[in-house]
Amino acid sequence: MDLIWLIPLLPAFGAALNGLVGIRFFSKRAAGLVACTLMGAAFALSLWAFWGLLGLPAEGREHTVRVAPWISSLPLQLSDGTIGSFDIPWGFRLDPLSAMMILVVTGIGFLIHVYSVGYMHGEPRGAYARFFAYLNLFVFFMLMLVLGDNFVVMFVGWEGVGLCSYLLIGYYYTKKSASDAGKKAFIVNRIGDWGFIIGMFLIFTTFGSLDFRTVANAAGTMPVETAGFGVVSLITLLLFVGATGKSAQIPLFVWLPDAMEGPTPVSALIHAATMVTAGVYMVGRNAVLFTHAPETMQIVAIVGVATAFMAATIGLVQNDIKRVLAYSTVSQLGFMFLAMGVGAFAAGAFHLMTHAFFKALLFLCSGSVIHAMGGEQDMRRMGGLRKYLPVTFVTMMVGTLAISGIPPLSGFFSKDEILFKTFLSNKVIWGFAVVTALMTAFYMFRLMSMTFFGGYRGPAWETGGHGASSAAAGHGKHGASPAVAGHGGHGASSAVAGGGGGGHGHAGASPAVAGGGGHGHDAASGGGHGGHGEWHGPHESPKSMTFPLQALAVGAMLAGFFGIPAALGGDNAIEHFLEPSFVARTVVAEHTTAPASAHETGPSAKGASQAMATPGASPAEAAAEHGVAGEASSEGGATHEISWLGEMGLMGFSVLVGALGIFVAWRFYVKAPEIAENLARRWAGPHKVLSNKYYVDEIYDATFIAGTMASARGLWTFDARVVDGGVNGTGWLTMFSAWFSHLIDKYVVDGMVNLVGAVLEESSFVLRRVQTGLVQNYALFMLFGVFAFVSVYLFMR
Amino acid sequence: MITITHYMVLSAALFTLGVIGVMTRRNIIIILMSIELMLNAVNINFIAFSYHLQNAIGQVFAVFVIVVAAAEAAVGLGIILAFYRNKETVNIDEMSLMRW
Amino acid sequence: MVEAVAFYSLAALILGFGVLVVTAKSTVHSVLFLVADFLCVAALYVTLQAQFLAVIQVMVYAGGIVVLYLFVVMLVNLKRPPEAHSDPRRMGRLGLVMAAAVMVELVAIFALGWSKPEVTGGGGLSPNNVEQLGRLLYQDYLIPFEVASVLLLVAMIGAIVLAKREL
Amino acid sequence: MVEAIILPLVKIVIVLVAVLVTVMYIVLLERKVQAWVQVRLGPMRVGPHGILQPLADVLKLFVKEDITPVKADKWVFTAAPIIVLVPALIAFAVIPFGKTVTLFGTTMPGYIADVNVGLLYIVSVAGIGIYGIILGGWSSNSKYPLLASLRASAQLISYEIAVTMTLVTVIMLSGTLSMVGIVDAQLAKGWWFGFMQPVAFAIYFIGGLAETNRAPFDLPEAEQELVAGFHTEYSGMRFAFYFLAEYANMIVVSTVATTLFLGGWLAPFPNVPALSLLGLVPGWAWFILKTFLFLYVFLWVRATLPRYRYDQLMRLGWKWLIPLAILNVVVTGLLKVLV
Repeated sequence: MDLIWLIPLLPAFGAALNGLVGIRFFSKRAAGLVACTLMGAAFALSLWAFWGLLGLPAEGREHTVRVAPWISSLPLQLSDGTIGSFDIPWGFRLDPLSAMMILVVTGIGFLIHVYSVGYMHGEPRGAYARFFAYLNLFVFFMLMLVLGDNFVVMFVGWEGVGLCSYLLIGYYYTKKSASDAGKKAFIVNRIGDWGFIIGMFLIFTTFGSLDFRTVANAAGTMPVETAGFGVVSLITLLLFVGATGKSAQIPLFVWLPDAMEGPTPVSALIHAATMVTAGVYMVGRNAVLFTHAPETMQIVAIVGVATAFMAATIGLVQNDIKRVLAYSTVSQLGFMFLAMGVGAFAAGAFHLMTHAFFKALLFLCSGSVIHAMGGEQDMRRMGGLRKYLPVTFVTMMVGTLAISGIPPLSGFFSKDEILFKTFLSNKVIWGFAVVTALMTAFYMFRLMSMTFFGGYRGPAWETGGHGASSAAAGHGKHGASPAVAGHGGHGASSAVAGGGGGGHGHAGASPAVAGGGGHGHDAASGGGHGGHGEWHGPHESPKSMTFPLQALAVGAMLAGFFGIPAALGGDNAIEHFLEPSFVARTVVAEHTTAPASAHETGPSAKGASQAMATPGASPAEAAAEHGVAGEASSEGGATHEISWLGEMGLMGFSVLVGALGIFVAWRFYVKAPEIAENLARRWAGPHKVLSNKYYVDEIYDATFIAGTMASARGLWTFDARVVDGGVNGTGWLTMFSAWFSHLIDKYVVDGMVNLVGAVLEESSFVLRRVQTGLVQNYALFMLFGVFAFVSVYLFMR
Repeated sequence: MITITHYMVLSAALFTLGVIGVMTRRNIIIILMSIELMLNAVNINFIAFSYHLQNAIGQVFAVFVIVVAAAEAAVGLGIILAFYRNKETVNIDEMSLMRW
Repeated sequence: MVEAVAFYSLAALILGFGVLVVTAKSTVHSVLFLVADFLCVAALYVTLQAQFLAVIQVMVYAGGIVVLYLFVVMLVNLKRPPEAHSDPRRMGRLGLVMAAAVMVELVAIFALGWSKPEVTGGGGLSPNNVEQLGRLLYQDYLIPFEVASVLLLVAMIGAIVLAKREL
Repeated sequence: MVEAIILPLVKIVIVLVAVLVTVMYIVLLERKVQAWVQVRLGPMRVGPHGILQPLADVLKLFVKEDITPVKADKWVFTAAPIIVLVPALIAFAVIPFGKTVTLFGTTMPGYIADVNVGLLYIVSVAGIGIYGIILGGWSSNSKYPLLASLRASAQLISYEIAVTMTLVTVIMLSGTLSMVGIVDAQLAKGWWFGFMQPVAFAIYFIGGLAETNRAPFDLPEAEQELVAGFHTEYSGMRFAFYFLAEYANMIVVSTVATTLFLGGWLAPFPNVPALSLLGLVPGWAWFILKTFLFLYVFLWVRATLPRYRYDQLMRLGWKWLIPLAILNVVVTGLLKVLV
């Protein structure tokens, strides 16, 4: 476990290799190989570290490695007047939370790297290496972020991932929209980072340290700010601002949808699985602080649910497959923050993990679809792909079910946990959350059905003779014929390639074509989609892409079982595992079990007791209770205000909701597509608003950006008029004085110089006779001198 | 009995020879050699005194004089070569480019 | 007795060769005489208990510097006699006279007696004084020694710069 | 009186004769060695196995006509060979040939003179030898000799620096300039300086080859380029002088090397009791043995190595040997200070 510092370094090395050498010299194969191997190594290493961590006693699961000092002890004054030492080491800490995170980052990262090898193969060599360099660099920073044992190291990662997301969103920098999106993401993040930085300053001045553990312990001894809005609340609020920036919460969520301009693996890795969850991770990392600031918790919860709801509503009507996923990401993040807000940190983190799995899966599947459609992203031009992309279809279905919260897939457990905790803390928020869940299920299945079910609505592709016409005829009609046409086309094309006649094309309908189809498909996937040049119609993706899909699908199915809630007879394993990361502790070794620790450390016990004392406690206290008191959740539902039955009921209800959403979506988009259009027509107004994403971008343009522009123009005018005026004035002054001094120079100084010159000239006219230019004559004069001296000596002897 | 004076007279004579060489010859190489003669005269003085004062410091300075002589010869001959390359002569009377 | 013989003979040789150096027609001959002169001077040093200096004299002067002169003499193979043209404004004669005058004055000083410096001990001059010399050079006169080495370095570079046709 | 005048004179005579005879037979030896290396027999006619060949050569040189070119500078032309030969011979004055022994009640030192600056004396005397070469080349007023003499002298001066540097290291080790002192120092240290200063030894050997214009550095006599080097115009006795001087110089280099690096007259490992019976062999025998070892290597090298090109020669001298030698001095100094 002392080697954890190596985990970030491996990808960093890969990035250096690809970025410095690779862009110039590596073949695609080499570049991909380097990136993937190093990621694999990092993954293996993190697994090993994780294993080591499990080896430790439950409460001792925390291991800090100080690689080197970075900023060594600057004396700085603290808020209480004492002088603290600002001392930042390059420290890495492995504890349950970060362990989970590194597993997610490296594991999913590894799969996505593999996926990218196939997905990006169309890129030119240099760009290919560049892509992998960026990707590795991102992973490096992400690992710094999660492993850092103090705010500053975390912040390094924090900024780094921002940078990488900028680079990767703008990966197709020749595309204006892409580079704009990159800038947007970067700038919006800046706002969040501002909050984060201020928060850091405040933390240091308050606690005199930036080490997470120290801060947490220090905060643990402070009273819970139930009454007033104290310094801790302020800190947490600022940190939360940072989180909203990184994790795309209201009001800073606008960048994430645009971020979909980047390559799909990037969207999967950065904008679904890892980076955007950094905010959540950060909140969880400072759970103790947050639990001591109920008001902030409240805000977090509300913002979270609002974001979830809003994003979901927008997701309902989007047509770009990736944008739908983007908005669903935003809304899932909203769920996580909701969890954080109601104090269910473990649940939030749990959802983070499961979400990482199924959302990455979904994105990669969408990538596969886009790949298959030759770059087409609009769902209205897809449909019926089920036949062409069997693997993608199945895996994506798994992902969709997972996100819709259908048991026993992973999404169910995590989301249900969140809903449950929310229900305990605040019914209203719970209501919104449930509706959001419903909508989630709905739009996800809308996506599925528009993509995979129904008839093929996509563009025609070049085929052999008869196949083409039938394909053209088949469009828009029932879904079978285009499929056949497609097969015919495939067969024909391959046949043409093989030198056969159009016969295959004719036989398109006959079952024998399956071979032809497969044949053609091979041809297509082999030479055909090199660089998406000519497009042979939808086709399944190469192995390197489908393998990650399957792997992630398995993950999405099983990830849930880490956290089977007590109600279902499981012990909430992940929650126990993560608990130590969220509570304040003085010394690890001193106590053995979670409840004990909870009782000893003052504030947590206090929070708990309050919760016990007053039933129907305020959400804040409830939050405090759930956040801190380890025993509450560890003893299963028993101590909650509601019974086992109630919990089961809630569970069933949420499942029901999910199912309902699915059914509706199926009804609308598979059974009778016209319904959807009718609805859209009837509710034209809201539909417009939604499909324009509540005009948020426009509002921002109108207010902030326009405002900035205006102020800039004003400043420019000031500069042009006042500052330049002053400069010019001085210029004139200088010129005048120069002219004056020039007069003096000309007549006084030069006069003297000329005088001297004249005198010298006259005198030298006489004296130069001496200057014969004969060395020996000069020597002779010296000799005269010698003679003089010697004679002086002679007579004065 | 040889006294210090003998040596001084010797060195004075040698020095004068050098001076005469410098004064009368026009071949610059020979002039340089005459300068070497003078330096040797100086050295003779140093050594003689170090012997008669029973003090080694004189020899030390003789060493320095030799060093200076070496440097002077190197640079001087370098100049002569450069000059010869330009004017095909070593006659000092033709090295009067700097007169009026 | 022996000392006197040695001195007078050596002095005669030194001065004789000196005259030849100054008067020799051919430059090469004059160089040869210069070498001879130096050898005699070295011999004189030996009589003055300065063996080290004597050897140095032979090594540096005879073995080094004068070889340099010889090289230069051979490098400048002259088309016409070196001292053909003589500038009318040269006052060679006057120089001769002045030199003689100075000589006379000096001899006069020696003859009329002069304030001899009294012997300042300096620990005496051991007959085998190489170590003594070395100690003086490297302890009391270390700085001048280093300066001298720097001077040599500079001279070397200067000579190269001057003599090299194109740099 | 005896010890002051007679003894030195006797020794001088002995040494001179020995050197001259050695020279004569070195020539024969050289021809023989080369013949053997090239699987020939070498001179066989004059006397058994050509033993008397040298005498024949000498006779030839004596009776040959002694030509002086018309346009040559007579005096210098005549003086040059002498100027070469004399230093080569007087260098032997300070070389210790053996232990100081006592014969007939008179102590008989194994050297002609023990000057306290013996080493420098040799160096400076060798320096004088250059004049002979330059002047010989110049005075014969012919282009090949001139070129050769310039080459030779340049070569000599270049390599003299490196060689002198190596001598400096030896001086640093022994702490004296006297040849006898150096040998005694080796006896005291128990190590020949050849073992303590392998680098210096190597450099000295190479420099020695170059200074004596031996192969592979025999450019001044490169027949292919300039007829026979600086003594092209010489013949008869004067040529014999050059010839003599060259070989005498070889011997000087060898003897000096023996004295400095191979412990002069010392038996090998004098301080190893096991080898003490080597001490029974008289010192001068060891000395001669070592010297001839050296001379043999000279001949061997000539028979083995091809000739250098001139620029290669200069590069070797200035860019390799001199820096190496200086480095060696520095290292030796450091070791002396540290160890």
